[in-house]
Amino acid sequence: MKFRHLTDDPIDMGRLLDETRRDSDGALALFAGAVRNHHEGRSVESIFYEAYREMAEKELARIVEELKSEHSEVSLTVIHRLGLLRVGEISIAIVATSSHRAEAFEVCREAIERIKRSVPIWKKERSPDGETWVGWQGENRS
Amino acid sequence: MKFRHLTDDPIDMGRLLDETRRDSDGALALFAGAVRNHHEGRSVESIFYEAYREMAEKELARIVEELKSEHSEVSLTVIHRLGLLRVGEISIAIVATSSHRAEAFEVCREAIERIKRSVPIWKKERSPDGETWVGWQGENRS
Amino acid sequence: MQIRLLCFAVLEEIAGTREQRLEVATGTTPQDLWAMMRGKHPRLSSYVTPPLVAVNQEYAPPTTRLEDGDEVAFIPPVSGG
Amino acid sequence: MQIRLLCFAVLEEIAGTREQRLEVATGTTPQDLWAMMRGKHPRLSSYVTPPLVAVNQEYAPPTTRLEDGDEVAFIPPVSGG
Repeated sequence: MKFRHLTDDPIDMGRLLDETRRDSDGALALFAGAVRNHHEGRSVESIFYEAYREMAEKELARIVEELKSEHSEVSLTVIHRLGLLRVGEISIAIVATSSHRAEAFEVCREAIERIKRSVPIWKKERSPDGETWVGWQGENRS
Repeated sequence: MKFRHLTDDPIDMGRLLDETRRDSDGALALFAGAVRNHHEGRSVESIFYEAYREMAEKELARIVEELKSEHSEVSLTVIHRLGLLRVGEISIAIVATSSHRAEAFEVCREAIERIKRSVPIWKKERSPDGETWVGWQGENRS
Repeated sequence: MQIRLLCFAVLEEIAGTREQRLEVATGTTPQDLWAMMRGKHPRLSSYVTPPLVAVNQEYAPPTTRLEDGDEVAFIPPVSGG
Repeated sequence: MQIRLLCFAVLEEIAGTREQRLEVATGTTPQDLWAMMRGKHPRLSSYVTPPLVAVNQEYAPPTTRLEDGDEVAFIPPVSGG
């Protein structure tokens, strides 16, 4: 299986913008998620991203195609990084480009919302207290 | 006068993202305006951007400060390029970063709207038919 | 019949393995597999209903009737982005 | 008194210059300066009201009473971004 939406390497956002933009596009909207140094009051040192790779790739492709069919003028690229990321590193980048900015913003925003809802990717936070799988209740501190 | 928001050189968006992001920010929203190859049915070859530099710098700084005071958690950078830009080149880049994405998107979007309303910058489009100052009615084809 | 059961993230840690090949009876559902998981792993005992389920890499109801060769996955709450 | 009048973009092209130093009477307003511009340049004759006005690099009403040394600018419709 070829992975177009998942990578184990740092994301080059300048390149992503260049690859998404067409000469007819005047508006480029980018969203990037970065590992931040805190979450729910805990300090965070790094995050390990894991995925059900084959399904995550399909889900990401499905969301991209769905948004393109809803907004036929938009060019859209999504890439999610996996593995161990330290504070400040980029975990996801989404670029939506269009003739007009309203549509570029809307598609970029909607893409991250849909991705967060359904793509089988998980993060394990490493803080000085230990490790936590985000979203799993209570008993999962190890 | 020192110009922090205006430049005559190409905009390095990767650097802009790095400079705006703090370790507490998990969400990075970027908007970039690019010269597109069409406008109101005409084909466009390049755009010349001109400014009332001293006032444009002050207006851009005022808008940035205003948005920061309305959204105290956000880090915001705005840079506008001036001079002759060809199709595909970036005329403006706005980066808003925050702990949470809703605020990053909102500030990024609001920044471009306010900038387009009030900052004294003008564009002259060059198309195969001639040159046009955008926004000036009728008799301005030369 | 034989199926492949995949567990990810916290569920992989609890199960001690990501992938299991299981011989199951005809008519088995993901819900049945979850009951088996709960029986084996006390940390799951309070989770009566399974997390999300995927069959052959697509979300599916936990009551889906599995077929020979299916790939079943338990998907704990996702947190990508 | 003396003021500096700045014209940008299409107005600079019409005026043939970006900056003019003008001797004007006490009490002169940007509106008066616009009437003078319209008198000189037929391309502006249909524009009875001036475009936006800035005095000392801030937007100001066209009826602002100017003072000695002021920097007045006529701002055609902006199109940055």
